[in-house]
Amino acid sequence: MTALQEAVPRDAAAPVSGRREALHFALRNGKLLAGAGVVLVLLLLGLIGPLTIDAPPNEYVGPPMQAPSSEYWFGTTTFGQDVFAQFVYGLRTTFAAGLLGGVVASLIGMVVGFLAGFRGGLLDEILNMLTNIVLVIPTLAVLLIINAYLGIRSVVAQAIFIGLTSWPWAARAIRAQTFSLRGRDFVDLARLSGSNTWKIITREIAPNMSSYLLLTFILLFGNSILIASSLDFIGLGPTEGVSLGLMLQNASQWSAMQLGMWWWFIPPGAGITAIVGALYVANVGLDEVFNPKLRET
Amino acid sequence: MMLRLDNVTKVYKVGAFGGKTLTAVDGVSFDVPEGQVVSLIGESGSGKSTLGKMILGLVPVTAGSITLDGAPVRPGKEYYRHVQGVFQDPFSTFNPVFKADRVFQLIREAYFPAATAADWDERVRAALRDVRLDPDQVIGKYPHQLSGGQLQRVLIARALLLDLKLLVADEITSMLDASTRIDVLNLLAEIKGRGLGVLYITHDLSLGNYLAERTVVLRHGTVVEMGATDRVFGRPLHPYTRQLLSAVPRLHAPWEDAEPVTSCLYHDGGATGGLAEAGEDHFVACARLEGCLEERLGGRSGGRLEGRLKGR
Amino acid sequence: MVYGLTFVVAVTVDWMIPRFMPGDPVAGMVARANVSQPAAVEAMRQYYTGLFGFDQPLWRQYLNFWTALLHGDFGISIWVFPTPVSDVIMGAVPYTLGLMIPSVLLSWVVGNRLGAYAARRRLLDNTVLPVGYVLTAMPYMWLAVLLAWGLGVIAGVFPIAGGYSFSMQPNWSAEFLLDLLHHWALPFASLFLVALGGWAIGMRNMIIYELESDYSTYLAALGAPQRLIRRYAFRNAVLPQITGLALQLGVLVAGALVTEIVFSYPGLGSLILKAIQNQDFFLLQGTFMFIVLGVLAANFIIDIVYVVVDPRTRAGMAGAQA
Amino acid sequence: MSLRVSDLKVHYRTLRGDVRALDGVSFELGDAEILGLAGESGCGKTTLGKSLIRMDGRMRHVGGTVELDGTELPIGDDRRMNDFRFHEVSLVPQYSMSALNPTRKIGKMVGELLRSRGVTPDTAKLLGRLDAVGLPHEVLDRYPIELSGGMKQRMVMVISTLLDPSLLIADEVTSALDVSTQKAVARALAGFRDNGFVKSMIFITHDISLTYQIADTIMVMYAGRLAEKAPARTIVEAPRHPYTRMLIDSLPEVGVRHADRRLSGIAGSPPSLLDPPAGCRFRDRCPLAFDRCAEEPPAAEIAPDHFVACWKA
Repeated sequence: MTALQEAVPRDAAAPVSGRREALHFALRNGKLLAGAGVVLVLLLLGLIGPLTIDAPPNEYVGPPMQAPSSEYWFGTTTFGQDVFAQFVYGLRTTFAAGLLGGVVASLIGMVVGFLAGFRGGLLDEILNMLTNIVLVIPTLAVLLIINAYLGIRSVVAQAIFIGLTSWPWAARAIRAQTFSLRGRDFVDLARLSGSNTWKIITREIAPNMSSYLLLTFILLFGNSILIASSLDFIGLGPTEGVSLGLMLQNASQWSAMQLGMWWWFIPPGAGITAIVGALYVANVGLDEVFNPKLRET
Repeated sequence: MMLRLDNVTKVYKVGAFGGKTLTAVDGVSFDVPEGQVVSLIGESGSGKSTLGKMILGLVPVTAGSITLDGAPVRPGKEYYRHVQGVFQDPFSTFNPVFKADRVFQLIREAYFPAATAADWDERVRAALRDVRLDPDQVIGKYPHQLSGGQLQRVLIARALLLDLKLLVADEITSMLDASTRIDVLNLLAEIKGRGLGVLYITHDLSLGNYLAERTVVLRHGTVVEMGATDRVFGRPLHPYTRQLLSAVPRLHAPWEDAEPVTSCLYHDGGATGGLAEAGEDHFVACARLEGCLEERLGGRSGGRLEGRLKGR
Repeated sequence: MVYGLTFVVAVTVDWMIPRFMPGDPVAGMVARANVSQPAAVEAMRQYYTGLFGFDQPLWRQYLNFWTALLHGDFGISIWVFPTPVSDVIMGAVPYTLGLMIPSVLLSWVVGNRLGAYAARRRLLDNTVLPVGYVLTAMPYMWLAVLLAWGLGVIAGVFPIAGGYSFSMQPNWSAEFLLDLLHHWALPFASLFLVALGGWAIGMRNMIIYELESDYSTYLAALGAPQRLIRRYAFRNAVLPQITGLALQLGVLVAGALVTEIVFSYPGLGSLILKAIQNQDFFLLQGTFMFIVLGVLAANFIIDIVYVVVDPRTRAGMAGAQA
Repeated sequence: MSLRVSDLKVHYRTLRGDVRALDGVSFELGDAEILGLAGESGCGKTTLGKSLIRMDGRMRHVGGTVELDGTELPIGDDRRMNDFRFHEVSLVPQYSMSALNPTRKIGKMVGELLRSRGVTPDTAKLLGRLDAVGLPHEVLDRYPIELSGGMKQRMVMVISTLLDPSLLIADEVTSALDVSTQKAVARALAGFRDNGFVKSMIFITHDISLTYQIADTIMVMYAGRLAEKAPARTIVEAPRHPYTRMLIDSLPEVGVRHADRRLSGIAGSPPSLLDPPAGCRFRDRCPLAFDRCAEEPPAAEIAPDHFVACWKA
């Protein structure tokens, strides 16, 4: 890297801005495009699909145990529910749970990470301890207890609790990044320009790691989807409505597997895998866009 | 204007929960008068950068005092109106995601919110011209599109926008090429003519010698020798200064060996009381100064020394 | 230190939740327990009231909770009333451990090898990487369902439910052990596969980073063979993976729980499902405490292993930091 | 003649095109000679050093040859070049502080490295070399983290020269060091040559004053080309290339004061090597430039062992 920098004199004749350069590579990064494409298609399906379906997803609309046909694209359940209808509604819920859980976890992770990394000292040690405690406790087990007792049955509450327990690694990562940025001279220069801590974090450090924050958020997003579907599967999901995880639970509970009703349990699992996998792949692509070191020449 | 350091000490806490301590700066006293360049010379671990950061209020002082015109350092907007710094690595001083001229924008927001856009633009351009930059070549560029020398000048221009009394220049040329660094140094010499003091922190003796009226040599957090530059470098007394001088690679003269530092009693653990005056504007930390001088200079000047203890 | 604190926090959460939830916990629980015999209802009511000890001050309740806990007393199960919760859990733990320990360790070892092998080898990299991403993105239960359906229902090679055949009684005969193994295979495989993907990807990225490090470059400049450079890189890349193992434990436990549910495997996961379905909160709480303890213990062991394996921490401990 | 480099061209592949980091450099290096390679960032000195031992993935050998002790080095062929590395050509890198595997004891690592190159470790020789640089024998039983920066630097010097290579490339080895350590390291390197641990050496640095202290010959590069090459004294005292002259004049010596004599730098900056202009590359910054500079000046030998690439030399 140093050799290359040395060999390439900083070229004043080629004013390619950082952002435009990122866009340039983003549009040429196959992984990013493919990943983002899959997520977008599924998101649109989840947003638009329900509008085309008249009956609520759990309504018994047709004959039971139908294999996929032109009428029921994904077939029907043991009770005659339309699996496709459940799938598109489930996508909605799953996206909502992932997004909300990801946002909550990112926010907590950012606050803890920025404060611990930037202020250091005793605050850092206390926050670090807190992070480690939440990190070590098995998330699912805590959620089990909380959900079981408090009887959380709405998607929003479920997502918030997921967010409240899945922030620690994000906080750790952001803390490490902040810590290394804090030592940069531009932080000192901002101080010498009369900026206070809040202003330095929001206007110097956060913009500098915006790409990193985006990557963190995407991973938390995918993570929340996986946790939410596990909770649903155990039977601690939202009681009303439908989600991909609940579909899996129903399929498993009513022996879809033994009855050979593959159309009942394949779509929801494939949907989750596709969303989370696409998020991961897009994440790798984004990383390559932001981090020139990873761009293969 | 006068910056005064009096017995400044910095102790860092290291280890988990601050279990151990590390004394980075230990009882340092010197002045930076207006219109002068003072160079602070030391190797890595000498505490020179910590001193710079303490003067800039970026690191709190453990003991002793730093005063500007008699008033103690109070980091904040008012203090930074008069005291500014330029750092070693220009590419780290600029936030890489923003354009380079954002450093001016920050100054405007904090100190000149009332200035009109046109007025401010003219002021920035004038400051850039003062540091021999073509404003059109700098404004609107990202840091990576400018050279290290250009960036350091931008930072000096930024400081000049304020009502500056003291500039702390911490190793500002060490990342620059030989052919560009000398012009940045010349710039420092020029701006002192505006009546402000410059503290030039460096590990490079020849650069300090070129630029500064006064020199402070630092070792392991304490001053070993200080005074007028021509005396400190023209007639170095402390063995450490002599060793440093002999290690500097010169053109036209091959390396010669100086007596190793350990040959001095002081470094064998002999206690010292502080800095002794060895001549006009020349102070040395050496308890055996008189004896040493007589041995070295053959009694030519040693006898006239008062050996008066200063400081602690 | 952290582990101790974590334990305290976990216990406190466990204690707090039933106490501060809205409504009367005893009445709610007895009502939800839905037990028909009046004698059982009365026994439970008395038991709950005594256990929660609402007549005592809060700090006293908290202290009692700890005392009971330290005596291994998690209360009495409702689902299989009146068996003590600790006995129910102890019956399930061997199955969960038998499933988790081999799958976690094996997936870690194989995943690391695979990732290291794939790194910087274009062809392999192009297959291992996508497969790895798909595997980590899969919900555990879905892969379990797929395996059960494919290999169990369609191919009929493996049983898809239970820890052993209904027709058998647990004993030490070879026949029973084989049957056990037969039932164990699919849950093991699904846990192993999902975890494998994550380790392989992590190792691949880590190795690439190490291969670009200064010591690798130096060795290459001195003409050292790729084999030596890769061996060094692997050793150094494994260290962060050990930490990764500790961080992933929570996720792995969650994966094991849902996998067990899919296969009705008689471990803690199935226990949790039963507890939830039967509103057996003591069992749920007990299982929770047990999982937390297990994860903490595993973390502790990993920490010790790390210190033993990494010469830098060893050197640092000897106080020889240069 | 130990090393003969003829018209060497090495380019860097970048997204914007090829950067001609090394664009036709020729020189010779005699037995027991220390060549100081000096120049500013981007002049191609590090690229030259890397080309002689191991090019990184982005570098491409475009033209020219390198001959060591009469054998042509296959510098563009990573695999065939391996036979020469360590045995014939060796390197003390810029990153000596992090060049040792952090999780291996140093002695064990050295043994494994030697055996991997088909050499039986010679303990007596290794210990002798440690003595020569003043390292205690115990370092072999330590991990790199237990050594100070200076010790690591010396350890790397010992490892790199263990097979008595014909050519040692020392790339900016002293730039991160304090002046007193710098002096010790530079002298130790010169001692390696004096003791015959290495036959000849290329000492790469941006600091001409430092090169002058230990090099027999100094070669000054500018924008991927050779500007001037001459015995060290000549470069410092009677430089002929305008770039060398201005560069030397910009160096403040101990004793030179701003108040007495104002030095000045070189205005402007080197050309982009992505698409360098034809002719002399210093033309735009040169006060002596005239029409003919639009043609590329050859490196002419204007006096014995004194090469200058300038029409006005």
